[in-house]
Amino acid sequence: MYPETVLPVAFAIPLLCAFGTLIFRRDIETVKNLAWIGFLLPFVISVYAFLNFHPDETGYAFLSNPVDTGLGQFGIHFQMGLNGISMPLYLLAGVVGLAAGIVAIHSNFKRLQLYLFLMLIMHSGLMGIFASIDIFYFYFFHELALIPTFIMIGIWGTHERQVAAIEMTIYLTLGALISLLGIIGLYVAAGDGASLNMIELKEHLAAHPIGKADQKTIYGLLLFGLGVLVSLFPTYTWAPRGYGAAPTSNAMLHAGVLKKFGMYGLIQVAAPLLPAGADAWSGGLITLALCNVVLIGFVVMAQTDLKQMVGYGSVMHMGYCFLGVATFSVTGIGGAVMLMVAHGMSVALLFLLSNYVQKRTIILDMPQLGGLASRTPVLAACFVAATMASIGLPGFGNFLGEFSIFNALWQHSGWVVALAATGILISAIYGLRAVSKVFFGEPSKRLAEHWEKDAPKDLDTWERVPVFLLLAFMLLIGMKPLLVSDGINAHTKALGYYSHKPGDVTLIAPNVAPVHSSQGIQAAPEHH
Amino acid sequence: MSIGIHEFLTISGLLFSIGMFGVLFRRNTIIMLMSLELMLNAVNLGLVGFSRHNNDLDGSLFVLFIITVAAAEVAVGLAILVTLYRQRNSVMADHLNLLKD
Amino acid sequence: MVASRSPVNSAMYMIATFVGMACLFVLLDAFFIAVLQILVYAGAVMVLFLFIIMLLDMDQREDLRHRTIPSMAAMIAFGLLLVIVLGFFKGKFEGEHLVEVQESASIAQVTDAQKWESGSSLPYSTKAKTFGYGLFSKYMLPFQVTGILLLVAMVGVIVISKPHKAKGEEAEPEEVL
Amino acid sequence: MPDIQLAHILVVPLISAVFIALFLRQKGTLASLVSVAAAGLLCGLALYLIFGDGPKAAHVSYRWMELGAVTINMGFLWDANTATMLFVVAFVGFWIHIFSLGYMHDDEAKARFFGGLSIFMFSMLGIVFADNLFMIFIFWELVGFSSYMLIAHYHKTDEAAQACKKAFIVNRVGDLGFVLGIILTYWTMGTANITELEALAKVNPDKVTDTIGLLLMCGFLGKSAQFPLHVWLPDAMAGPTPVSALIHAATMVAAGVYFLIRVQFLINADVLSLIAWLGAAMALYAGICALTQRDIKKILAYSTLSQLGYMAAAFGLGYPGIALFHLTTHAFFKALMFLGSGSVIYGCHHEQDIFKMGGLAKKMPITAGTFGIGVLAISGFPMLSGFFSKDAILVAAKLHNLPVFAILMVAAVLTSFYMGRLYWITFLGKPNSDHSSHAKETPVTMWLPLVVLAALSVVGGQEAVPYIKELFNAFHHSLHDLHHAQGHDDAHQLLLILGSAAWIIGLGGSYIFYRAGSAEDNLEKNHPLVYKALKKALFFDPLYNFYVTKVQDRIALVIDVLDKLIVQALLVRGSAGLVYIGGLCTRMLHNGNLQLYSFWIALGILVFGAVALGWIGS
Amino acid sequence: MQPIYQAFAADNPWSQILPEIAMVVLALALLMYDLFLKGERNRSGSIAIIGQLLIFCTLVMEGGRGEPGIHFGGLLENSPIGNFGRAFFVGCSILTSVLACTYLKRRLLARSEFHHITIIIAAAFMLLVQSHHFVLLFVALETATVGFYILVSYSRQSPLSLEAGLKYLILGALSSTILLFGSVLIYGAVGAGTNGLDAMNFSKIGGFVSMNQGDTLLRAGFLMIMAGLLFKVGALPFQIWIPDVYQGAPTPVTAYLSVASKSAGLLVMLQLLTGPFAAFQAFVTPLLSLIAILTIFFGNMSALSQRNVKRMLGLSGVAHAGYMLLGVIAAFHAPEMATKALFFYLVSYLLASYAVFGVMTWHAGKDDADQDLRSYIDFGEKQPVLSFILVVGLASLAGIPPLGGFIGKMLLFMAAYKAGLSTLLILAVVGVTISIYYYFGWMQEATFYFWKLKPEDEEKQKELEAKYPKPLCAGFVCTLVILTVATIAVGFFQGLIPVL
Repeated sequence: MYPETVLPVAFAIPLLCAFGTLIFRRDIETVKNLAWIGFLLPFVISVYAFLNFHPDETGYAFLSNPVDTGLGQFGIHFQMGLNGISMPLYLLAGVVGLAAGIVAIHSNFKRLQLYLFLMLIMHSGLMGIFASIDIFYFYFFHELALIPTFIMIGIWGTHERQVAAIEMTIYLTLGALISLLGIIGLYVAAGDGASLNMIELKEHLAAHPIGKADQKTIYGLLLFGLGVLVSLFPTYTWAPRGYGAAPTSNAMLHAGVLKKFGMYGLIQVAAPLLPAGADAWSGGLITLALCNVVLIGFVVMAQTDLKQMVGYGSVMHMGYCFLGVATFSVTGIGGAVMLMVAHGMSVALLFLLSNYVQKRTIILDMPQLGGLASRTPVLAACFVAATMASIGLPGFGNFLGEFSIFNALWQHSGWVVALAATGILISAIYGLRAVSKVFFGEPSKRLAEHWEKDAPKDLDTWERVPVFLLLAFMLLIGMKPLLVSDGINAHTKALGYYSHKPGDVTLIAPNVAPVHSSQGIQAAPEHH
Repeated sequence: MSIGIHEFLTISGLLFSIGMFGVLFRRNTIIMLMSLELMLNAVNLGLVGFSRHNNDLDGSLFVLFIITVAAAEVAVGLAILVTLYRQRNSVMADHLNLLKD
Repeated sequence: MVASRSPVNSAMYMIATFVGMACLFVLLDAFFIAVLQILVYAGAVMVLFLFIIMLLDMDQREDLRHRTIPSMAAMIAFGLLLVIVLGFFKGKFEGEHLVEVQESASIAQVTDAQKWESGSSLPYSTKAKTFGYGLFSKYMLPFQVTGILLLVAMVGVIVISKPHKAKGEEAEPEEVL
Repeated sequence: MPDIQLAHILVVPLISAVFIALFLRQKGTLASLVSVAAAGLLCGLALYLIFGDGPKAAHVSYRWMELGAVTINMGFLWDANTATMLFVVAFVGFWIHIFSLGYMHDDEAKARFFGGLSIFMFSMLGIVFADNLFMIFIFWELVGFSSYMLIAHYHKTDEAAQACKKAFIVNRVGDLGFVLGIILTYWTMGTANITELEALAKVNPDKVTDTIGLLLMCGFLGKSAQFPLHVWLPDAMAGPTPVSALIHAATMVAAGVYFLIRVQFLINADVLSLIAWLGAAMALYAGICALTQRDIKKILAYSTLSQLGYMAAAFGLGYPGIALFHLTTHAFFKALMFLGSGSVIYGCHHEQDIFKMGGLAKKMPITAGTFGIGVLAISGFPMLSGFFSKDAILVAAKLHNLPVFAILMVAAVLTSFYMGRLYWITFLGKPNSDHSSHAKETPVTMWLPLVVLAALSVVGGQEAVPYIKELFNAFHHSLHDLHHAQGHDDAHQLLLILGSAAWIIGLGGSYIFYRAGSAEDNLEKNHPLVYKALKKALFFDPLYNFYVTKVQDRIALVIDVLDKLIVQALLVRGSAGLVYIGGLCTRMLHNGNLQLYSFWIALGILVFGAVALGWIGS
Repeated sequence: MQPIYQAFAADNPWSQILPEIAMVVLALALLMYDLFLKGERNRSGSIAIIGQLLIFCTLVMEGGRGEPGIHFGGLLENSPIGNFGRAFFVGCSILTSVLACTYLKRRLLARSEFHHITIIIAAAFMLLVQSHHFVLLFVALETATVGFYILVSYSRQSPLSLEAGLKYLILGALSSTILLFGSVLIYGAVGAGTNGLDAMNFSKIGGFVSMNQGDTLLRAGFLMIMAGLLFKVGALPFQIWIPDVYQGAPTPVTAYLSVASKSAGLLVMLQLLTGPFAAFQAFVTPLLSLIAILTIFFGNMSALSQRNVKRMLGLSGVAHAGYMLLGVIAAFHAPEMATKALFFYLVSYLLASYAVFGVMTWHAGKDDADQDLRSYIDFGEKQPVLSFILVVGLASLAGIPPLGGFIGKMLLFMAAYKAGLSTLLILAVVGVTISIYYYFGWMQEATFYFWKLKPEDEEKQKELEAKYPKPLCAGFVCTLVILTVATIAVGFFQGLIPVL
C-alpha cells in the first residue's frame, strides 16, 4: 500500500459510493451493497492506519502529497495526514461510521437510497475532517458532513423535526461562520506568505509570532465559534432538541463524531497556534465549562425523556473536554482527546440503544417505562454498559479522560476540580436513575398493555452488530489506553502544550502549588 | 455679461430640486415622467454652463446624448404607461399597488 | 408645472419651461443646443406627452389638497434638497463671469495649437459643424451605442404596445382588469 | 515470581467473567460451574502463594496509561497485608461461590449472577494487589459497579432497583472526595505509588496534611458504609444473600479499611482520632439500629456496620494491624452468619422476617450450630476468633482513648444483645409460620461452606494454628506495639472480665427479654416508647430522602425551568423573534406605493448630499 | 479634417470591441431572422444561445479580449475588471436566453425580440465595465437600463409586469438622473481646474481628485454617482425598488436583473473607486461600511418574512449586494485579493442564482402564478432532479460548504479581514446566519414535506397542472444540471474558475 494514498482513498470511497447510490437508485439492494462498501472500507482503513501508525519526525504519518485545488495562492492545499491526536479520532470516525452505517442500512426508512446517499456524504466528510492537515479543508469537511445532518433531520426526524432542524442549522451555521472568521483571522494575522497547512503554519508562527491582542481576538472567535458547535454554555439548546429529533444513525454520527470537530479544532489548531490567546481566555472558558458540567448536570437530572437526557448528558460531558482544553497542559488536552474518543463511542451507543428502547416501548418518557430488563436482557446489559461508560466507570476511556482532566485542572485550582468532580456524582445519579426507571422494576400499566399486543423481543443480529462493535472498541480503548495515549502524549507535547510532572515541582519548591499555566506557555519549549 | 456661471448653476439646482419635488409630490405617473425630464434638463443646463465655462465642447456633446437617451426613455415609459392604462384605467401611483407585501 | 392639477396644464407649463430653458442656452451661446431643445423637447417629447394624455383621456384632476403628510414631506424634501444642492455650489465660481467666446476663424487654428493626447478635450466652439466633428471622431463609439439604444427603445415600444400574434393564431384578446 | 502468579490470580476471574458474558449467557449451570472453577483455581493459586515458599514481599509495576503528568501504572504490591487480604478474599470468596451453587440453583439469571461474582472477584483482587492510588481507585470503582450489578440481581423488585442505585450513588459521594484526595496526594507528593509515598511521607511528614487525610477518608466512608454514608448498606441486602455475604460483609466493605491500612502513612493524627471517634460512634449507632430490625439480613447488615466501626476505631487508635485482624476474623464469622442466614432463608422459602421463623434449630441443625458459633464469635466468646480481635481493639481503646473505649464497650454489649435476639428468636422455640415449619436442612453445597467457615471462625484468631500463623504476619507489628504499650497487661486483665461480662449480659439479657422463638417483638409490644425512640435512630433515610426529593430534585427542576425560560425562551426564541419582528417592520416599508419608494431615493440623496457637505460624519 | 479630430478618429480601434460588435450583430441578426427567415418553428432562442456561446468561448479563450490599455480617445479601457465583466455578462445573457426559452414557450410573447434585447443589454454592460469616460458610461448604462425597462414589462398581458416596469422606469430614471447630475458636477469641478484635458475622462479625473480631495463639488459629484450606482446594486437606501420589480418581472429577467445588473453596478463601482476616485477611499469608507452592514441586515431581515419566493430572492440579493460591498471596501486595502474574491463571488452567485431562477422559471406556471412558498410543497417528490438543483443553488447562495458560494464568501471574508474589517465581518456573519433561516425554510418547503401535502392542496395543484402543463425541455435541464455540477465542483476545485 502506498501510505500517501491511504487517507484520500478512505475519504473518496464513501463519496464515490454516495454518487453510486444516485446512479443505482432504482435498485435498493445495490444501493445497500454500495453503502456497505462505503462504510466498511473506511473502517478497515482506519483500523489499518491505527495499527500501522508510525509518525515521522514531524509527528505525522500517512502524509499525502499536497494538491493545489485553486486556492494555492492563499496558502491552501489539500493534504491529508494523521498525527497522534487525530489518529484516535480518525479511528472513532471509522468505527462509529460503520456502526451508524449498519444501523442506517437496516433501518426501514422511506427513500432509503437518499438517506444512505446523505449518510455516505456525511461519512466521507468525517473521514476528511480528522485527516486534514490544511485548516481550511478541515473546516470544509466539517461542513460537508454537517449539511446532510440538517437534511436528514428535516426529512426523517421525529415529530419535532422542523423546529429542531432549523434551530440546529442556525446555531451550527453561526458557530461555523464565527470559527471561519477565526480561521481567516489566523491566516491574516500570520502575515504574508502564511499557509493554512498546520505544519507549515506552526513553523511560520514560530518565526513570526502574532501579537497578544490579535491572539486574544482570534482565539475568542475560534473559541466561541467552535464552542457553539460543541454546545458550550449557553449555546447548547440545539443539541438535545436536535438529537432528540434526529434519526438514530444520524444522531450517532453527529453526536459521536462530528461534534468533536469543534473540540479538535481548539486542541489542534487554536490553542497551540495562539497560546497567549488561549491563556487569556482560559478563566472564562473554565467558568463556562463549569456551567456546562454543573448547571446542565442539574438540567439532565430533571429530564424525563430518555433521548433528551442522553442529549443533555452529552452537552454536560463536553464541559469536561472544555475544562481539559482550558488547562493548556498535556494532561488536560490528552484527557480531553481521550474523553472525546470514548465519549464519541459511548454517546453513539446510548443514542442507538435509546432508539432500540423506543422501538420496543413506543414511549420514551421514563416514569412510564420499566421492566424492560427481564424481557430484553441483552439490551439491558448493553444499556447498563453504555451508561456506565458515560458516567466514567474505569475500563472505559471516559474515566481516563475525566480523570486526566481533573488532574490537569488541579494545577489550575483545587476548587475547580471539586466543582467539576461533582459532575461524576451528577452523571451517576441521572444515569442510574434512567437505568432503573427504564429497565428495572415492573412495567407501567400502559406499557404492559402495549406489550400484550406486541411483546418486546431482544436485540436481533443486525441490531447487535453495531452495539457490540462499539462496545468492543470502547473496551479496547478503556482497557488498553496505551494504544492511543502514547500517540496523544507525544503529539500534544510536540504541539507545545505545557507539561511537567508533579515530581518536578516538589523537588524545587515543596510547598508551592504547581505553577500557573501561563508561565508554562513560555516555559514549554524549554521542557522539551 | 453680467450673469456668471454661478447663477446658471443655481437655476440648474433649482430646476433639479423642482423636478425632484414633482416626482415626490405628484401621483400621476405621467407628471412624474415629466418631472424627470425637467431634472434631465436641469442637468443639461449645468452641462452647457460648465462646457461654456470650461471652454471645451465635451459637455455640450454630452447634452446631445442625454437628449437622445431622455427621448428613448420617455418613449418606452409612455409605451408602458399606455399599455398599463389600458389594463388598469389609471396611472395614479397609489393605484399601482398590485405589487406589495 | 408640478403643482398644476390638470396634466394638460402641466404639459403646457412644461413646454413653457423648455422654451425658457432654450433661452438660457442662448444666453450661454449654445445656439445649437437651444434649437435642439425646442425641437426635441418642446416639439417632440412634449407633443408625445400631450398626445398620450389626450389619447387616453387621462385628464384626471388630482386632488392635491387632501394628502397633507406626503405633501408636507415632499415640501420638506424639496427644501432640504434645494439647500443641499445650492450648498454644493456655494462659494464656487461666484463672481466669475463668462468669458467672451474667442471663436477662431477656422477650426484648424484652434486645434493646431492644442497637442493631442488620448483624453484631451475638444476645443469649444459654437458652430454646429464642430458638434458633427466631435460626434464622428471622439464620440463615435457612444454615438453608435446611442443608435443601438434607439433601436432597442423602438423594438421595446413595439413589443410592449403591439399584441403579439403567433402564427396561425388570433391575436390574444386584451385582458382588462 | 509472585507477580506472574498475582497476575494469573487477577486474570482468572476476568477470563471467567468474559467467557460467561460472551458465550454462556443462556447456559446458567455451565456458567456457574465455570465461575466456581475459576474461584477454585484462584483460591488454589492464592493459597499456594500465601503459604508456599515464595518471597514474602515483591513489587512490580507496568505502565498502563500516560498522559502528560499523569501516568497510571498497573502494579502488584505483595506484602503481608496483601497476603492476609488475599486469603480472606480468595478463600472466603471460594466458599461463597460454592454456597451460591446451591443457593442460586433455581435462579433464572444464574449466568448473570455468576458472571457478576467473577467480575467482583477480579475487581476486589485488583484493590488488594494495587500498588498505587490510581489503580486502587480504578478497581474501587469496579467493585462498586459489580456490587451495583449484583444488588440489582432481583431487578424486578422495586426494592432492588432502588437499592442498587442508592448503593452506587452513595458510594460515588464518597468517591468524589476520594478522587480529590488522590489527586491532591499526587500533586503534593509527586507520586501515586504507595511504596514511594510511604518513603516520601516519612521524609516530609509536614506534607501529610489534614486535607489529604480527610479526603482519602471519604473513600473509606463510602465504601465501608461509615457515618454519614452508611445508608446504602442495609438497603443493599435486597441482593442475593451470597452477595451480601461476600461483598457486603466479608470483602468489599472491608476494602475501605484495607485501603486505610494501605495508606496509613498519609493519615495524620488529627484525622486518625476523627476516624476513631467516627468508628466508635458507628459501632454504637449501628448496634442501636439493629435492635429494632425484623429482617434477618438487615440485622446482620447493621451488625456489619457496627463491626466496621470497630475496625475503624482500631485504625484510628493507631493499630492498623489490629484493624486488619478484626477484618479477617469478621470476614470469617460474618460470612458464616450471612451464609447461615442464606441457608435459613433458603430453607424457609425466602422468608426473611425473624419473627416468622422460630424453632429452626431442630429442622436445620447444621445451620443452627454453625450460626451459633458465628454468634459466639462476634460476641467475643473466649478463644473464638472474634474474641482475640475485639479484645485487642478494646484494649487499645482502653489504653489510648477512654471515651471511645466506653462507647465500644456499650457497643459490645449491644452486639451480643441483638445477636442473641436474632439467634433465640430464629432458631429456638417453635415455628411461627408455615414457612419455618416446613423448613429443611439445606444441601451439602450450602452447609459445607458453613462448616468450613465455622471452623475458621473458631480458629481464626489463634496464631498457634498452622496456616493461620502466616496470616498473622500482617498483624504482628500492631499486636507487638499493643503488647508493649504501657499498661497493656492491666488493661488486658480488665478486658477479660469486662468482655466476658459483655457477651454474658448481652446474650443472657436478650434471652430473658425476648424469649426463645417469640412471634412478635417484645420490645415493641411492651415498651413501645423505647422502641419508637430506637426507631428514630434510623432518621438518616428520611433525611436523605428529604434531601433527594425536596432539595436536589427541586433544584434540578428549578434549573431546568430556568434553562427553558432564560436560555431557550429568552435567548434563543427571543433573538429569533426579534429578528422576525424586525423583518415584519421592514416588510411594511414595501407597501407598493411608488411615491414612498421615491421618498427613499430622495432620502438617500439627502443623506449623501449631507455627507458631501460634511454635515454628517467627518 | 482637422488634426485633433483626425487624431481622435484614428484612435477608434474597433477590433478592440469585436465581441461587443459581434453581440450587436447577433442581436440584429435575430431581428432579421424574425423578419425574413422564420419558418414554422421559431428557432431564435437556439440561434441566440449558440451565437453567444461562440462569443463566450472566444472571450474565455482570451482570443477576443484585445490589448490592454486605453482606446477610443480615452473612452474605453481594456482592464482586468473589464475583461472579467465581458465574459461574465455574456455568460449571464446566455443563461437568461436559456431561461427565456422555457419562459417564452408557455406564453404568447414575441421571442426574437426578447433575445435581441437581452443580447443588447449584455453588450451594453460589456461596454459599461470597460468605459473610461462618463459619456460612454452613461450611454452604455442607459442602453442597458432602457433594455431592462422593456424586459421587465415584457409580459404585457400581465399587469404585474407592466406595473413593475413602470416602477422600475421611474425609479431607474430618477437614479440615472442623479448619476448624471453627479457626473456633471465632476465635469464642472475638474474642467474648471484643468485646461485642455477631458474633464470626463477617468484618468484625468483621478489625477485631479487626488490633488483636490477636500473639494465639496467633487465630493458631491462623487457621492451622487455612487448613489446612482448603489441603486443598480440594490444597496440601502436605494434598495426599495427591488422586491416589487423582481416580483413583477418575468423570471428570466429577474435573474438577469439580480445577477447582471447588480454585478454591473458593482464592477463599475469597483472600477471607479480604485480608479478615478481612489483618493476618496478614506472619505467613503465609513459611509460604505454603514451601507454594507445596513444592506445586509435589511435584506436578510425583510427576506425572512417573505412568502413569495421572487421577493425573497430579491431581498436576499440585497443582502448579497451588502456582502459584495464589503468586498469593494476590502479592495481599498487589499486590492488584489479583494478583486479576485469579488470575481469569484460573482461567478458563484451567477451559477447558483441562475440555477434557482431556472427552477423557478420552470415552476412558475402560467403568468408567474406559483411563486408562493407553499406551491413548492412536495416539489422534491415530484421533481427530484429539479429539487436537487434548487437545494444546491439555495445552499450555495446561503454560503454553505462545500459549494461555490461558500468559497466565494470565504475569500471575500478573507479579503475583508485582511483589510481590517473584522468588526463588520462579525455583523456580516450574523446576517449570513439570518439568511440561513429563509433559504433553509424554502428548502424545507420543497423537500422536507414529502408525503405531507394536504389533499385539497393536492387537488388544486393537479388542477393547475392539468390546466397549464409544464413541459420540461432537455436542454434546459441540462443547463441547470451543468450549473449545479459547476457549483459543486467549484467548491471542491476552486481553480476551475479562472479568476483566481
